[in-house]
Amino acid sequence: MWRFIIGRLLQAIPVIFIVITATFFLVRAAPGGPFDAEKAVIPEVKAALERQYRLDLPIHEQYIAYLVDLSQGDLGPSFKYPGRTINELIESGLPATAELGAYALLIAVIIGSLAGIAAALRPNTLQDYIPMSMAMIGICMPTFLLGPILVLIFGIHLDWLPVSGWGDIPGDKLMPSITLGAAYAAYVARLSRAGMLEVLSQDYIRTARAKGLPEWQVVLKHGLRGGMLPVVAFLGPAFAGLLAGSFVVETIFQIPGLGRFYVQAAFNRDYTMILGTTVFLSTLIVLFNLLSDIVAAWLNPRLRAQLSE
Amino acid sequence: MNLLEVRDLQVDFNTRNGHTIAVNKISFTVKKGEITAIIGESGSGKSVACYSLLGLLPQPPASIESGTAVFEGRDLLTLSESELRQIRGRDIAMIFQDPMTCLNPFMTIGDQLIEPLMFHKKVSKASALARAKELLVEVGIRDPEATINNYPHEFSGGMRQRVMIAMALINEPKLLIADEPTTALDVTIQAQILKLVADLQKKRDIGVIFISHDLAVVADIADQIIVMEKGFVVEQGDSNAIFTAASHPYTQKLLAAIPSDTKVTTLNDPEPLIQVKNLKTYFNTGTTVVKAVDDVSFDINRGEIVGLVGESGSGKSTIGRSILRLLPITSGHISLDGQDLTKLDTNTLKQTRRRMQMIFQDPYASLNPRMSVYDTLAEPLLLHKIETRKTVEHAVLRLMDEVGLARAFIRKYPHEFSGGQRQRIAIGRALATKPEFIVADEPVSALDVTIQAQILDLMLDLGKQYGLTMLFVSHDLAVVRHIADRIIVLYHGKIVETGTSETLFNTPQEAYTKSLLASIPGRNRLAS
Amino acid sequence: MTSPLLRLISITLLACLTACTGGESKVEQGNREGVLHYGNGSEPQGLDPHVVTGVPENKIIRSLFEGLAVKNPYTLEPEPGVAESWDISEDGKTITFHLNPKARWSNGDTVTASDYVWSWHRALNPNMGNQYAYMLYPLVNAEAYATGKLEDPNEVGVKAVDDHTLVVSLNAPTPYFIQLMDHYSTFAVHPETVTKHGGATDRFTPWTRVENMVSNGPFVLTEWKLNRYIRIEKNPLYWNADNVKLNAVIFYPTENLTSEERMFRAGQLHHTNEVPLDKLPVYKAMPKSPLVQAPYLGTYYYLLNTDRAPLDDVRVRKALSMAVDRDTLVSTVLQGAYVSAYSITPPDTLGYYPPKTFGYDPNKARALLAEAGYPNGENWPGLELTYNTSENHRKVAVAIQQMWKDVLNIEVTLANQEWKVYLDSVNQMNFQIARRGWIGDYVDPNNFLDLFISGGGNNNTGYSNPEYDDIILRRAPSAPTRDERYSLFREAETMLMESMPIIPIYTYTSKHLTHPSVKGMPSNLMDSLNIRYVWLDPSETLELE
Amino acid sequence: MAHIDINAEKGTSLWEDAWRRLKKNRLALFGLGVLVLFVVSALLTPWIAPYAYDAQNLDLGATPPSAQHWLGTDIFGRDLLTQIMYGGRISLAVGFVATAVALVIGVTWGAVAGYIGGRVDAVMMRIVDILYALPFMIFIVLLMVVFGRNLLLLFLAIGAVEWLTMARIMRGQVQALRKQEFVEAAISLGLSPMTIIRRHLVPNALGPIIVYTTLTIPSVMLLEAFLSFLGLGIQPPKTSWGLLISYGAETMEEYPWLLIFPGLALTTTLFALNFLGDGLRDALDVRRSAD
Repeated sequence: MWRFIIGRLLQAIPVIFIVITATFFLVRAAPGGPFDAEKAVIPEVKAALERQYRLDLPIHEQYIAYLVDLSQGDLGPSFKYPGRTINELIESGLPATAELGAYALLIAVIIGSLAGIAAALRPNTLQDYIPMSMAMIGICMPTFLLGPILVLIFGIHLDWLPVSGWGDIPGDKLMPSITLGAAYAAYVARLSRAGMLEVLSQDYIRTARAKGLPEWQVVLKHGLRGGMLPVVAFLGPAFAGLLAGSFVVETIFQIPGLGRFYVQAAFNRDYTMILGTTVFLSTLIVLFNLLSDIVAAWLNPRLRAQLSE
Repeated sequence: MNLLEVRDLQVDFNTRNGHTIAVNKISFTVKKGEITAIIGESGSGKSVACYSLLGLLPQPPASIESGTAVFEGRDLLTLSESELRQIRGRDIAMIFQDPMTCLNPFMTIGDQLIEPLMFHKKVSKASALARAKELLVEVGIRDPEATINNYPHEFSGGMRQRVMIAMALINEPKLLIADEPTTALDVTIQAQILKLVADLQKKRDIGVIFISHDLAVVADIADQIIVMEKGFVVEQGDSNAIFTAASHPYTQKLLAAIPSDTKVTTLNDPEPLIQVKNLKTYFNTGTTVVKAVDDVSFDINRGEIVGLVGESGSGKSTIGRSILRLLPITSGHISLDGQDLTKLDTNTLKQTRRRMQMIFQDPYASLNPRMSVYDTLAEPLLLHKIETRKTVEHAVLRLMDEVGLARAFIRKYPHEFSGGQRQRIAIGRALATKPEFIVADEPVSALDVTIQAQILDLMLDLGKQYGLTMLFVSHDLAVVRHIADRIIVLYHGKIVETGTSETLFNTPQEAYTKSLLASIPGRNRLAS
Repeated sequence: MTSPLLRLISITLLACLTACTGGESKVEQGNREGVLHYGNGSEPQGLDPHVVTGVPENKIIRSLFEGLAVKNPYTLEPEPGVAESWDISEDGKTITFHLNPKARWSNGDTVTASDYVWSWHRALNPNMGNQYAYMLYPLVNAEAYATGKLEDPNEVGVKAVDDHTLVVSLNAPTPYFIQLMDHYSTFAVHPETVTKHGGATDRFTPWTRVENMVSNGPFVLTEWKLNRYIRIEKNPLYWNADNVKLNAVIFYPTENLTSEERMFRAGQLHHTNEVPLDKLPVYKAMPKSPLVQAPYLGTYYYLLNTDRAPLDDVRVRKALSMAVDRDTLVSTVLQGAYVSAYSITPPDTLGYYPPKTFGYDPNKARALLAEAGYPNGENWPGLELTYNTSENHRKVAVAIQQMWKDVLNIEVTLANQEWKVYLDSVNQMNFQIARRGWIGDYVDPNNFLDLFISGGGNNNTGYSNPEYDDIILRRAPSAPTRDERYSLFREAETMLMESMPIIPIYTYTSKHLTHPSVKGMPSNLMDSLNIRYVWLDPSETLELE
Repeated sequence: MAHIDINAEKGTSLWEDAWRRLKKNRLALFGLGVLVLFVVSALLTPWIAPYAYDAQNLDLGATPPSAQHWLGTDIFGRDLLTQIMYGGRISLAVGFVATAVALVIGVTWGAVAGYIGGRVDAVMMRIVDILYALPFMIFIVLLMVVFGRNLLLLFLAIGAVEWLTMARIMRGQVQALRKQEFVEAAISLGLSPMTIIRRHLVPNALGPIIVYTTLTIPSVMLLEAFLSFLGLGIQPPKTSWGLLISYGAETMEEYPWLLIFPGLALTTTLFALNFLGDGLRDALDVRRSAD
């Protein structure tokens, strides 16, 4: 197992290195610089700013300097927020995004798998069609639409929940989590339905029935683990993908998260922030892919045996 | 004393594709303390009949149209689902064919074993585990303390089937239904499991229904035999009576299908076509090296059929695949007609592949499910430019004639065929390139006995017609001696014994060969 | 098996919902406690007056710090801030500020004239990279020092005579100089605090953090939750603390207009930074509308690249401009949010009214285009209109595109660009027509008209007219009276509009939703907030019907 | 048996067969019908649209559905039905073409990686990881700078993003399939790896791919709107469903019809695609629909 984990982590090093290198040069190739503003910046001021951010150096020296800093865990100063470091900004945004993502996935997994299991138990009946149609809509309902609709209904007309904020007013975390989780719930529903259908047709389910177990025990004890495997495989990459996806939700609900940094950095040509978030994101992708493989192995003893070889 | 009395049971299937009667008004009785065997080919309705008793058939598409099945004074067919559940796993337990798929791969065998006990008898987990360990010992699993927390994949097929049996017996059922419990196992393991079932049945004095397609399997253990064909019971009676005086032609056919003759070698002029020298094929699993084939040398002469016999894991399939260059070998030489196959470049290898072909064990997996018969058979013909696009259809039809497939099936897909027909398609594909050498890897072990006989005959016929040289890989000595001129016995990647079929059968030299021979089912009864 | 679980979830949900309904809203609580909840548009880049550049920063910094003079929110006239009074010399080139001896830093230190000298040197220091350094360019030698041509900051025209007297020497009479004292780039910072946390001219020091900051305004920074809110509280050491009525202000980075409007409706904000255009009719129809709309010192216009055909022909430029029906545009698509503009300087810029040299005139437009060689749009080579991605820019562009088609029968294609790409296009003059907006830094026509001097950094049209340059750079600054100065500006502006290097479209307005309980927050041309005047009247309630 | 019409014995391809089976699936046919209707009306839009797509009536402004304007008008007084019809041209083209691009790249990439396995697989999949992690927006902005703005580029850009997941799914499928004996049989026949992938692996992996494809098309349509915001996509007054929906979302309270009708168009397409996709999957799965 450890061999496998270490092997995968070693593979990740060139991946992250290439991502950093490509991003470093891509952002500098993009038109518009971090100091371009509607009001023209005086050339001397611009030169002073570029000096402060080492942008006056030849690009390869900038690159090497960045790598040296990075190897010491220093992601550099922010362009957009002078006086703050990228490390500090990521630290400040991470908790909210992580929490939001965790709630969203929790909601996605609970609602999605319930719907998927319900559908798989009675395929091609209303109990299947209704949740699956909802899932179809859920997958395609963009968050920029779902968020405002929820706010209108529950925030304004019913006045049940606060329309924005994060940890300011009780209940203000609910709507953002649902908004972000909806699409994932829909995917989970489809995956768990397919997974459960597959598992429920297996011979060992018949064995369980032949033991005289009631249907719910058959489904929960014997079906669930196998049926949820595709969901686990999906969740790893999905959680890493949340960072980019949470931008819209964070904006709608005024959540102080990392997603806003990630997207706005690109708009602002905030070089260090783009790189910082990208390094962070690629690390997350690697880690969560690995994590989902480990969880899959934990769920599936056969896989576990393969990995421990 | 009658344990189960089934009267006029009829089970229908209603699907989009029509209405079929799977079980047609059958009646039979199972007595306490006896083994009742139900024999029939796939599709005869033998399993459906038993599953319907326990409510294990999905309804729809199945529907029980009529009948009664009285078990201990209650009609199983009229019980509610919850009442049936009380009986399932408690009074009536089941063992299924494939222990590979019938145990939950995600749970330890301990957890699976104690489940029926805890559910039906409400005993504590500790005492259930204690009972489970006792039973594991009883079914022949040593050191249950260590193995009870293992997962199914950590056991061999035979061990898994023992676990299944323990699981079925843990609630001391009055009736045990065993559905082809040995079909997926090697002959040696089959013999052990058969003995175990018979022993346990005697010791506990319970009723057993033993479902099989093979009369030979039940020959030694069955008290009663029921023969089913196409949903009907065609014959039933005392085991001795069936074996000695079967009246129905179908039963006679089943008896005749049991391979029992030995091929007499007629080859005069040995000229080696295939030469294997010091072949080693190892598999590296990361931490350990498995020596699947360990220094094996043999020749196969032109026109000869060589049987390669051994248990699972003996390396017999690996040898076949190594010769065909489907697996990378570790060292050694393989030559076809003097040409060293291990030293060919990709292009020459592609040309050479035309001369050697393979027939696989599982006709379900070896045919591309999304290719029709036409596509499957035309592919090699077109690939090796044996036929042009214009003439290929005719060639395909001719090939179908040769392997005994009706021409009308040309656009059908593999799933629409029975196992035997599928294997005919696979044989047709192998023959399409007019090869000189064929590796047949357990080509009949997944088939019913009657079909086995047909396919073996087909292979013998075609072999003669095409002048084929063949390596016939099997775990079943009875099959091999029917078809092979010479037999190689393999054990743990090494050759144990070689000889013509006749000599090997009549005067086996090695102990291992002897034990293989001893495990041929029904040997005693059929010999007498 | 699903039903018990579902029930459990719905119960939890319900419990959570009931827990948060029926409570007191933030606004109600704020009214009770004297806490203003203020929608501030976006997260400030920082709070160092010599580093930041934006409007959201402006509102916060001007609540934390105080300039030498501040603006009266009702009249925009300067009134005493840190300086009790100031004297302007006869020639207008020397200003003497008399600092209020009661002015204190929030750590108790007295605000001294030398603090200003130190701070202005800092603001002008080239290493600082202060983008608003030019606000101090009226000072003698300021520009030379800021651009590195002069090494010694002591030659800059600012001197501390004593602790409470600051003398400023100007290059030329600068009538709007006092106004600039309310701009954050001219604010003083506390030298010891800045140097304690880093170099004097270091952009990256943490001296503006809550735990470090020392300021001299009516409020002090007490909480800064990045991207959540900034809380400031009343500064007891402020010299005029008795007249500060609010106890605290919370600024929210309300980036999303729709969300901001909903926060207001849900009682989470007293004041919004903006109002979505399409909401205007709804709010305007309310009898007790919270909508506050006022002209704003800014102009929305299209840059015309006069270096490229066919826009190198003044007749084409004029035809395009005259074919735009600004009144219809403003009243329909823009929901009456803005005011039609026919010149670059907004009307009533401290008494200045720009000339109106043309109007919507389809016939004349067609005639001009025909003269230029494109009668009824024939031979039209095509044009591209570039704008940065935004809902409003798109609306304006789409409507004007159709007007040009209807009136002149010409095709103009639209090209929206991502913000930085657009800036790059405009700066490189890589466009034909491009959208542009200019918000005044201070209330004076000069701030708009000096955009179009030859080679000006914000000219971006290729317009170059020595006569125009002469008026703006030489004659107007030395004009003896305001009237004479304004008439020179009018002359220049007429000249500009005759050449039409830009198509003015509308004058901005500020639009806010303000809770009726908020008092002392009048609308004004600068959209200037003077937090000292603001108070909350809990008896007022919001009626959104 | 001997006198069978030779035509009846003629071999048919998988696709002909699938079509035969698809024709029996009413829901799938309905989905196909809707899609065909949409495509045909998109093709005919310039002739059948009730108004010109850029005809404004600023004084009219946004009005709810009426006899003159069946689906109402937007703030420019433009007919919404016309907008949706013209938008459909763009959205359907983007949806289908970009998805096709993603499909071709993703399926090929995933199949090759899964089939070859080992180091090649590891490298190919790490490349996918890298592309996942690169900042997408910067990538798009650069594309625009290098190649300028055009619709074909938009298709390619979207395709270039969407294939990543497709490749992963395909790889998983192929990994499971390549251990099957029919692949071994194909090797022993002497088929080249590419032929094996094309003839034996891809058709058997189509099920999940088709399902994912039907989900990709609508999300691609929405992605187009985002790219248009970045300046890569289409420019006003041309429009698309994605753009109409995002504009409509801004004014969902004031002018709900501007959101509802474009949303309906997209949702209908989505369901039609889903019915067709499920039907196609079943039709291609020769085992499932035995007849």
